[in-house]
Amino acid sequence: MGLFSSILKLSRRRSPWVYVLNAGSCNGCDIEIGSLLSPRYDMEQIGALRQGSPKHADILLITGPLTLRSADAVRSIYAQIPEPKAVVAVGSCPATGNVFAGSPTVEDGVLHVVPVDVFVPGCPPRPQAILAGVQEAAHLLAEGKTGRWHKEKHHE
Amino acid sequence: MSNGLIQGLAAYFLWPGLLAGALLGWLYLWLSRALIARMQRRFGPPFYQPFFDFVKLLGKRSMVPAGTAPLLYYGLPLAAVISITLALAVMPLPGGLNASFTGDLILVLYLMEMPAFCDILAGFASRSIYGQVGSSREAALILGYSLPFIAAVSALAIQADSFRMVDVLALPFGPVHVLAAAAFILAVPARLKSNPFSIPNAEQEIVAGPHVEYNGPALALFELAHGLEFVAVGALFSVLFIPRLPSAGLNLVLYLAAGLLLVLITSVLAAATARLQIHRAFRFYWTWGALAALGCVVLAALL
Amino acid sequence: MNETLRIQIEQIAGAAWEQRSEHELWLQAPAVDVRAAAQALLAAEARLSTMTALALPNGETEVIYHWICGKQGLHIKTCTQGNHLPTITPITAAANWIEREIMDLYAVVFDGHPDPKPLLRPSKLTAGYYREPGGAAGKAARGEMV
Amino acid sequence: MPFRIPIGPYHPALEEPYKLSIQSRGEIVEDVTIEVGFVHRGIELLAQRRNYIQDLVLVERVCGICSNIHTLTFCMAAEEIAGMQVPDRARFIRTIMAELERLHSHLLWAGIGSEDIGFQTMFMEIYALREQVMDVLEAISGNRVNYAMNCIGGVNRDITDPEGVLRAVRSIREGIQKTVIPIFTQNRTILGRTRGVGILTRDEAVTYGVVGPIARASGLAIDVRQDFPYAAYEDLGFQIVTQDSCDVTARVVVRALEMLESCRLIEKALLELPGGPIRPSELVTVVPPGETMMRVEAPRGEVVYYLKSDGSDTPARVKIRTPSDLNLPAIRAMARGQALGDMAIIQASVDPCCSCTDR
Repeated sequence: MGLFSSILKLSRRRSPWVYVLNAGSCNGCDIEIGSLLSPRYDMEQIGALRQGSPKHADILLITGPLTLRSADAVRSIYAQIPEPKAVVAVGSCPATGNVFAGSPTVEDGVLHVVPVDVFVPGCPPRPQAILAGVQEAAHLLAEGKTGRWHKEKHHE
Repeated sequence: MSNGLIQGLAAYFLWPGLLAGALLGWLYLWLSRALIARMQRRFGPPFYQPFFDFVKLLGKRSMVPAGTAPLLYYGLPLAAVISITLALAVMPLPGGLNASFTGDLILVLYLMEMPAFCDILAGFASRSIYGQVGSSREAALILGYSLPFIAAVSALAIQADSFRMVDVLALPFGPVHVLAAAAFILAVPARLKSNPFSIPNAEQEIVAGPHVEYNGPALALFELAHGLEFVAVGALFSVLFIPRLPSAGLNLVLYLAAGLLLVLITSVLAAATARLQIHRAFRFYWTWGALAALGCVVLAALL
Repeated sequence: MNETLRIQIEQIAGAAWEQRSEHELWLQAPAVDVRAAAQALLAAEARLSTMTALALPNGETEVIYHWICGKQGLHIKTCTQGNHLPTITPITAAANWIEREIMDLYAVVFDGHPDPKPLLRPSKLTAGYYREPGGAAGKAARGEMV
Repeated sequence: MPFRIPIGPYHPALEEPYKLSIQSRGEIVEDVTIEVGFVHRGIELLAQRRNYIQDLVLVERVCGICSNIHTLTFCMAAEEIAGMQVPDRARFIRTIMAELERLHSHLLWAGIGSEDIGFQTMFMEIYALREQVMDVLEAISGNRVNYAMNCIGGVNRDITDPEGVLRAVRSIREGIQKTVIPIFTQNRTILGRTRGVGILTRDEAVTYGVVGPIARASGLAIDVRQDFPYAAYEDLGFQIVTQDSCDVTARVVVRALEMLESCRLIEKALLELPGGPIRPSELVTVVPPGETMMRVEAPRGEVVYYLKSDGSDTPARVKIRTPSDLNLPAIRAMARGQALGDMAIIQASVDPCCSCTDR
């Protein structure tokens, strides 16, 4: 079992399949995630694939400030990803609300809805930064350290 | 007695069955992805990628979708892997079992069709509308590509006057081989659901098609079955169309070369095309596929 | 834009055009029959560009119908009666979403709209959440620094 | 047997969340209903709580794809109320930025369109070309997305190296001529997927009031750059592109040819770039009382801003009407009677932008 678990650890780090969820983004972050597929950034090099179904994914990329109408979808899609899973908040919006903070149609931040493992700040962040965020999340997956914000909140 | 059993188990689990098939399947899957990436001026995934994807999926906690019987959910991908491995094990490959019997060719054809049937059932069992549309598309596609595929195999069987693979293998190379090989290759991209026939799993239309509700270990088994299908198609191609040489080593090289050739053809085609609509794919197989089928069967009957 | 159409709309609106720039005509017409105006404009191959709603201090809503006729922009300003206006969606499909949006954001009711479902409004909010005065006066009303 | 297939709000064919409920019989689409509002952030409301400088940052984030157009229209509306003249050099730089943005947006669309018909290699080819446009935008503005170029009365940054930009744009034009145009107008698999698909007749286009490339692909010669010229379009001589076949092919061809026109406009603007200042010497923070309506041609069609000022530093009302607001409902007219497998490319041919529509 020791051998299998160490191979499993390596596999989790080398095979991050992502699902991208636009939770009210202006598209800025989404087109930079789209650029990751292009030959210049080619995220398949690190084994990353963009999946169409959350059931096939390991990492949830969330963009946008979480509009009221998308919050339930975020919860449901997060629940559909099989364990172990990680969440990467791409851009400043999910972290702080960015310029949309204070709007009546926007939630107060993504952490109220799902546990975030990696924040990638920027408006929008550069593709390299997003890729680094995905790699960090894959590393946390391999180490079994995802969902820590959530767990800390529950221990309080 | 037990010697035969050990040989059988070895053929099933080691060579040319599960272990060798899985390793070769991963190699082919990687090669296909890497070739497509290179044609798109990308690097593509590292060599070990399909293996790591498989292990990672095995290590995920699976969620059986509500309304699907767990037996069906795990049974279908397992059945796909078991049957395609059996097809590999009974093929007269260099270093294989070579336990030839009458009608083994027909058995292989049925066994190779199993993963597709399991896919279709999985799609319908998933109770997802995407899965159901994917399944009905796959069923329609089978009706299309089976025509040239079965005709290619039958043409050689007619010529050999036998449905034993060793008899077909012993046929002297002739014009029927050329035409039948063409019909066979015509059917390969659709069999492997690669572009332009990636219709049942068209991501932009129906997400992941029949596999949409599958996750974790069950999805890993389906992916493994897909890799094994790649290998089985290559193996059958080498059995049918590559003449055997006296040296076992050379035969082995030829067997691998046949598989690589099919990977190359499907990858180039996949990189150069857009996805067809299902009715166009169907029409393609019922015109060009039918012509090739008719051609090789008539030629085989005449010669 | 032809002269007869201009006069026709003026008659429907009971007001005269005001020229803001070479291409833009504005009309202050609180009592305009928006349906008759829409029919006349559509007959002249004008298209509805959009509608703007503004909350008025008296609780009513100012609605501006922005039309384009060739190279001429036509802006007809009207006012709701008890926050009601007749719909023009059956006359031009382009008004469908625009009217639904104003219903969500400003709680104006477009009488006779064929499909008055919320367009943008999340179910947690009640209609009219944009009815907040803007500008310097709005800041004072919101209790912010002017 | 009729059944309903939902596409979205979160689906791989959709760049953004919105929901198409397709009612279909077998593989034939009978009707669709469209739901939006998933990206509704209340920008108009926020804009009338904040001052003009803050609003520039806010409206830039109406849409990450056509961000520059939104600040441009907002600034032009404020300038019109204030009766300000924009320096010539700023007008030209604004035109160059607007056309570069159109190039990047159309290439983005072409990439997603290729992906939607399963042509991954074409997607890669186009995205590689698009990176060159992003490089130019970054060289001029310092950013890949959200350029922060416009201010009330002019532009924030100068083009310091027009020759370098000119060289880059020429190489992009060659790329478009060599790969994008031949593939989209001659490739058999692409034509097979687009010709005669998703028809929007001229009459339907008028009824739905569609704008931009969708209208021009249905034979309507409407383009703000021609009908209400702004920035430097009158100086540069704009040529409208239209097609009459009303199908997805027409929309593809209109966008492909528009990219060439954009390249031509950028090249001419760079060659004729006038000297002088790029913005007024003092920052404009207050706009005199008044109201106006401003139109600008975004990549997806006409963007309309209504701006009302009460003479303070905060606008009294900002109304934003984006092209997708009118184009999205027209998907319904295009979808009826089409094959289910074509729905992805039909909806993509509209180039729907939900962050614009919902705001």
